[in-house]
Amino acid sequence: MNKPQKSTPAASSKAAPKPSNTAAAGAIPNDDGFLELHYSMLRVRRVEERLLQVFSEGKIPGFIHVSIGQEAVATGVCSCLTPADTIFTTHRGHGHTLAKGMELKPFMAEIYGRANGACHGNSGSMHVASSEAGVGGANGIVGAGLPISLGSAFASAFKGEDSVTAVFFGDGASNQGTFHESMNLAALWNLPLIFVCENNGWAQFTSQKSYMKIDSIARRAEGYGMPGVTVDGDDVLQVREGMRAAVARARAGNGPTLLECKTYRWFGHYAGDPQKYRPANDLEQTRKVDCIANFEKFLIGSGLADRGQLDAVDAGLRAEIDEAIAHAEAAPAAPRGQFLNDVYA
Amino acid sequence: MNKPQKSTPAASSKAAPKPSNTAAAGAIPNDDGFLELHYSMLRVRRVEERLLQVFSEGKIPGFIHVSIGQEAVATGVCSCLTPADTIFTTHRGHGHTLAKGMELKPFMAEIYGRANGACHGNSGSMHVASSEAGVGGANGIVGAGLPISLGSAFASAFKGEDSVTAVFFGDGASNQGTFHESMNLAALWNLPLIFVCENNGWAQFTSQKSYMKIDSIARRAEGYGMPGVTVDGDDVLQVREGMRAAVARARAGNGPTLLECKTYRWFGHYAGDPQKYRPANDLEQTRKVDCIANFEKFLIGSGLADRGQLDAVDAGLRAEIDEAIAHAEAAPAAPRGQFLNDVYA
Amino acid sequence: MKETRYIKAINEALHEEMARDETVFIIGEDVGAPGGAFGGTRGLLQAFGERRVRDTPISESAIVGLALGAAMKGLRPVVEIMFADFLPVCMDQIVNQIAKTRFMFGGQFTAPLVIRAPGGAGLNAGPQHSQSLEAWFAHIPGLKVVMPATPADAKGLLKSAIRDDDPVLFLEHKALYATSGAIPEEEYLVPIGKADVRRTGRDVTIVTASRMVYQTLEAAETLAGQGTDAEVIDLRSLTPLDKDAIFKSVEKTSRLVIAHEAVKSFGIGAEIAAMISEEMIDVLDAPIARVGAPFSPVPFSQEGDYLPNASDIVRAVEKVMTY
Amino acid sequence: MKETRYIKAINEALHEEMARDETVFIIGEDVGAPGGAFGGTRGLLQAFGERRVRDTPISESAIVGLALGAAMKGLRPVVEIMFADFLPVCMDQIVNQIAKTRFMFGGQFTAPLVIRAPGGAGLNAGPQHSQSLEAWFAHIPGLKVVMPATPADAKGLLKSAIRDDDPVLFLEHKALYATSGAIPEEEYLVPIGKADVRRTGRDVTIVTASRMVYQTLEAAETLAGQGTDAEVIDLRSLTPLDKDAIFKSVEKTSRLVIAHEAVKSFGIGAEIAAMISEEMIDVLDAPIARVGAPFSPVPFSQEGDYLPNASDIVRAVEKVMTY
Ligand SMILES: Cc1ncc(C[n+]2csc(CCOP(=O)(O)OP(=O)(O)O)c2C)c(N)n1
Ligand SMILES: Cc1ncc(C[n+]2csc(CCOP(=O)(O)OP(=O)(O)O)c2C)c(N)n1
Ligand SMILES: [Mg+2]
Ligand SMILES: [Mg+2]
Repeated sequence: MNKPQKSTPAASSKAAPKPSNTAAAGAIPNDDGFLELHYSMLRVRRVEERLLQVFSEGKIPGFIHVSIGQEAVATGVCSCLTPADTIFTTHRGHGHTLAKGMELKPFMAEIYGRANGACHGNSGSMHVASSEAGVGGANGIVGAGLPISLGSAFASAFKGEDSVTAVFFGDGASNQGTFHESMNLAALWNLPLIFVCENNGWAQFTSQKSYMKIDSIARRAEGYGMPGVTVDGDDVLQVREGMRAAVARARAGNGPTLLECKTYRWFGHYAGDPQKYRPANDLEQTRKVDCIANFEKFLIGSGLADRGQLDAVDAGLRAEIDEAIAHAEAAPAAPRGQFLNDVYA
Repeated sequence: MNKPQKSTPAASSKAAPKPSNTAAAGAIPNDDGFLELHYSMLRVRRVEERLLQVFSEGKIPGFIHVSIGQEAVATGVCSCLTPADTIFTTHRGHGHTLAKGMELKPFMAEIYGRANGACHGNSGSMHVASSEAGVGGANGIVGAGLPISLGSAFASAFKGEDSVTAVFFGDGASNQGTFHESMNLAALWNLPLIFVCENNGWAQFTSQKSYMKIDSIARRAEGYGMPGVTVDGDDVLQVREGMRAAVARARAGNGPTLLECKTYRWFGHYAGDPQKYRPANDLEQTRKVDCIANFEKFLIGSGLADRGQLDAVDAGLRAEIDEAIAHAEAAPAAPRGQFLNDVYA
Repeated sequence: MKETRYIKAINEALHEEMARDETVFIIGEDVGAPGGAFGGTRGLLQAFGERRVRDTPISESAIVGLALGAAMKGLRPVVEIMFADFLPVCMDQIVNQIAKTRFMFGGQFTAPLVIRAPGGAGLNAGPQHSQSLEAWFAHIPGLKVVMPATPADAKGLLKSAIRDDDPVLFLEHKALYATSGAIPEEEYLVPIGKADVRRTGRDVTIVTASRMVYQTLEAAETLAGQGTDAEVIDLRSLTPLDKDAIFKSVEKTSRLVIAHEAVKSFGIGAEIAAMISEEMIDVLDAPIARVGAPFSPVPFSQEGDYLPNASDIVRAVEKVMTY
Repeated sequence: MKETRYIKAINEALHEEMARDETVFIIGEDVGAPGGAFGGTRGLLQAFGERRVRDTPISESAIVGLALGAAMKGLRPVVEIMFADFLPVCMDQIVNQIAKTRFMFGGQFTAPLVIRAPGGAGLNAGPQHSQSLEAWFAHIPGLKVVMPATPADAKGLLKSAIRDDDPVLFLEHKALYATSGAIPEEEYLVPIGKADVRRTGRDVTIVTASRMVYQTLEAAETLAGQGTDAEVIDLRSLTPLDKDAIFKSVEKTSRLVIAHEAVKSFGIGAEIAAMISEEMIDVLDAPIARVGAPFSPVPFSQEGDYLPNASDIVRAVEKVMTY
C-alpha cells in the first residue's frame, strides 16, 4: 500500500481516513485531510477501472456496477466516519465500501467469487461486506438497505455508543416504500443515522424525470420532520462539509439528516451496458465534471501537492491493485459444498 | 327509504348525493345539497350505532371497526363524486361505502356473512365492496388500498373518461411504504386521484405523536410535487369544499391532491375495544366535536330545516336500517362449499 | 406445573428472556402500553422501559429491517407482526435480507432475531387475517420456523428462539391464545427442531402441528373408540424438521396421515408425504393421506365449512386403515 | 415453424396481444424505450405509444397494485417485475390483494392481469437474483402459475395468460432467454393447465418444468443409452396442475422422479410426490425420488456446485430403477 505521506497510524490502516480534527497535524499546512480525500477517491477510481477491465476479459462472474465519476460522494461521506461507524450500501457500492476502509484483498477476492473472499465467494460484487471496516453490506434489492440501517443506528443508541450509521441509496431507490418508512422511523426516534442519497440522475435505463416529479430529493425530508440538505456531490469538500454537520448532529443525539449528493453516472448501469437509451450528449456533459481532476487542480493550485506527488500516489495504488488482483486470481475456488456452511450457525 | 324531501331522482337513488350544481333546485332557498349531506351523515351514524348494538349481541361474526364521529369526512368527500367515480377504503370503511351510495341490504347481509351479502359472505365488514356504487373495496391490510387506487385512476385516464378515484386511508396508514410509492406515481402521472387522509389521531391503540414527528400529513405532499390541503374533517362543508377543488383539479386532468381531514375517533379501534390505553379526558374531549349535531344546529339556525324535519329523516333511516337488519338476519347462511365458486372465473 | 394460557406463556417467556439478557428488545405495533394486539407483550413496557419495548409506526418493512440491523450489531430483537397475513408486507426483509444475512456475508454478520406472528383462522377474521403461510417460510434456507401448539411449547420454544443464533419465525395461532395448558413452574427450554409425540399408538401415524394438534387428538380419541390406535406427532418446528421422529413412528405404524390447517396443495404435508415416499415407501401398508384446507382463501363467515376438522382426520385415517 | 429465441417469443406474444386487444397495457421498470432489462418489451413503446407502455419508478408495490386497480376496471395489464426475487417486495399486493380480489368481492371485481418475472439461476447473479420461488405462489388460491420451458410455450402461454380472466403469474427463466426453439408461424395459444409430454418412455416418469426440462431431456438421453426409457413431463403450469397427465404417465411407468431447480425441501416436487403417494401408491414399483437444490441460498460463484443437473437426475432415476 502506498498511502499519502501523511498516512493515518498503522493500527487504523484499515479504517476510513479520519476527519481532520482527529488526524495528526500533517506536513502540509492547512491540510484538512485533503491528501487523504484525494487518495481515497483515486483508489476507488483505479479499482473500478481495473474491475471494468477484468470484467470485460470475462474474469468476473455475474455482473458489476461501477461508480466511476461518483467517487467524491463515497469519499466525502466516509471521511467523516470512524471504523466504529457503520455504512450500508447498494448494488453500486464498491466506492462506499473502499472509502469506508475495507481491505482490498478480501474485497477483490469476493468479487472474483473466491473462497477467501470476504463473503467466501457466496455473494460477489452485489453483497460485499466487511464487519471489520463497518460495512454492513451492499444489497441487491433496491431500497432494502434503508430499513436495515435503522437497526444499526438503533443499536448505537441502545448501547449508549456515539457511533453513527450512514446508508447510501440512489435517486431511484428514493421511490421505494422502504425509503419512506425508514425516514419516518429515523426521524421519530431521533436515530443517529445519515441518509445519503447519491443522486446520479439515473435509475438503471431511465432518467430521473421519468420517475419523479421533483428534482431535489432533499425536499422529501420535511415530510418527516427531518432536515434535508443538497450538496454538489462532485465536490468532495462540499460533501464532507454536509456530512460533517450531519454526523455532528447525529453524534450529539439530535437525530438523522437526509444528505442528497448530486452527481453523474459516467458509465452504464452495469458493466457492459451499451446505454442505447442514453442521449449521446448526456454522456459527454456528464464526463465534463470529474471530481478527481477538479480536486487535483485545487490541490496543485493551492500548493498542497504537486503533480509528481499525486502521480506517486497513483502508482502506489496501481501496485496495490495489481497485488489484490493477483491475490484474487491465484485464490482457489470454494471447495465443493462449502457454501452450505454459511446457511446456519 | 326515507330520503330528505329534495331527494335525487329515483334512477340515481343508489348513487351518492350529488353536488348542488347538478341537483335540481330545492324547496329551501340556498340549499347547496345541505339536506343530503345531513341525510348521508346521519345514515352512517345510525347504521354504525346499530352495528355496534347487534355486534355486542353476538350477531356478527369476526370484528368490526366503526367510524362514528367521522361521518363528515365520508359524506363531504363522497358528495363530490358520481356513481362513475370509484372509491377505495379501509377496515374502517362503512361510512365511506354508504356515503358513496351502496345499498344497505347487500351491505348489511355481507357484514352478517350471509350468502346474499354483496360479497357472498366471503368477506364481512373488512372487505365490503360494491361495483354498482363504485366502491372498490374495503381492505384489511393497512395502506394496501393506495396502490390499487392508482390503477382505477389510471384506467379512467386510459379510457379517456373524466371519472375520478378517491382513496381513503388513515393517519397510521400514511407511514406505510405504499403511501409513498402511490403518492409519487400519482403525482408523476397526473392521475385523477384524490388521496383522502382521514386523520383521526389514532392508529389502533397508539396515538399519532408516537408514530410520526409531524402533525399534518398534508406536509408530505410537497415531496411529490403534489398539492396538499388540510381541512377540518368535522365540518362537512369544509371537507366538501376541499374535495370539490380536488375533484375539479382531477377531472380537468391536472392530477392528484392530498386532502387531509382532521377528525376524531369516538370509539375504540374495534367494536368492544376497552380502550385502556386511552387517556380518559381524550375521549371526553373527542366527543365534544359532533359533526352531525353541529351541522343540525347550522341547518336549524339558518332556517334550512327544523327539528321535526330532521327527526323525520332520522325516523326514516331507522326504519330503513331495521329493514336491512331484518333482511340480513332472515337470510340463509351460504350453502356448503359455496365459497369455492368465487376463487376462479 | 401451573395452568397457563398460551398467550400468557408467551408473555412469560418474553419477561424471562428480557430479564436474563440485556440485549433482548421488543419491537412492533402497539407492543408498548397496550401490550400487543393479543396481549403478548403485556407488562413489558412497565418492567423494562421504553428503551427495550418499542412501539412503532405501521411500517412492517422498517420494523423487520430495523430488527435485522440491530441483530447484525449484536442485539436480540423480538419483533411482533400483528397477524401472520402481514408477513407478505415485509417479505423482502424476511426472505431476501434476514434469511440470507449470514450466508451473503460469509458469517461476518448474523441475524439472531425472532419474528412472532399469529396465523390461522378461528376468529372469523376473513381472508386477509386468517392464513396459514408456514410452507413458504419452510422453503427458505436460513430461517428457522417454529409453530407451537401448547402453552408449554410456546414458552419453551420462544425462549429457545430468542437464544438461537439464527433468525426464527415464531408462528403462533391466534385461536390458541385463549387456550390453557400446564407448564412447568421452573425455568425450562424446549429445543427447536424436536417434534413431540402427543399420543403413542401402533396403527397409524398422524403428523400435525399448531392448532390442528387438538383436532388430531380429538380424532385419535374417536378412532380409539373404533379400535384404531393412532400415534400423534406434533412437529413443533418445521425448520429444522424432526425427520427422525416422523420416520421412527411410520416405521412402527406403517401408515401415515398428515393434517394441517393451511391449504392442502403445496402445504407442509406435501413435504412430509414426499419424504416418506422417497425414503420409506416400502414400510407403508397403505397410501398416505393429507388433510388440509381446500384451495380457496379463508372465507369470513364459512370458516366451519372451510377448516379441516377432527372428522376430516377420522375419515382420512379410516381410508388409510381400510386400504 | 420458425426458430425463435425465448425472449423474442415473449416479445411477439406481447406485440400480438396488444394489437389484438386495446385494453392490454404494459407496466414496469424500464419497459419503455429500453425495452425491459432482458428485452421482453422491446419495440412495444414504438408500436403502441406511451399510453400503453408505461415506464415506472422503482416502486414494485405501486406497480402491481396499479395493475390490480386497472384490471378491476376492465383493463388487462401485463406487469414486468425485473427479477422474480423482487416479488417479495410486492408480495402483499400479489397474495393478499390480487389473488383474493374475485373471492373477497364475491365476483363483483376481478383481476385479469399478468405478472411476468424471470426466476432461476444460471447467470451468477447471486443469492438475491437467482431464486425459484414458484412453490409459494402455487400454494395461493386465486392465482394461476405458469412456467414455460420453450419459446413456443412461452409465446403460447403468455397469450393465453393475457386472455385469462384470472390473474396469472408468468415465471420466465432468465437463463432461457437466449435459448432458441421452433415456434409456429401462425397464431396459436397454449392452454394454461396442460402439461406436455416432452419425451415418451415406458420405464420411469420424470416430472419437471422450466429450465430443468433441458437437464431432464439430457438425462433421458443418457439413460436411454443405459437402456432406461424415461418419459419426460413438462408441467408448464403449476396452477392449474395437470394431474391427469402425471397420473397417466405414472400409471404406465410405475416409477416417478421429480426434478426442479428450486430448493428441494417444500418445493413443488413435494406436492407431486404427495399426490402420487396419496392416490396412486399401489402402482409404484419403487420409491419416488426428487431432485432439487440443496437447502441454501443460491451462491454467487458456486452455481455449478449448487444447481441440480442432468447427472443428479440420472442418479435419481438409477436409484429408482434399481430398486
Ligand atoms: C426492488 C428492486 N427493484 C428493481 C431492481 C433492479 N435495479 C437494480 S439497480 C436499479 C436502479 C437503481 O437506481 P438508483 O437507486 O438511482 O441507483 P443507481 O444505480 O443510480 O446507483 C434497478 C431498477 C432491484 N435490484 N431491486
Ligand atoms: C399491514 C397492516 N399492519 C397492521 C394492521 C393492523 N391494524 C389494523 S387497523 C390499524 C390502525 C390503522 O390506523 P389508521 O390508518 O390511522 O386508521 P384508523 O383505524 O384510525 O381509521 C392497524 C395497525 C393491518 N391491518 N395491516
Ligand atoms: Mg441513480
Ligand atoms: Mg387513524
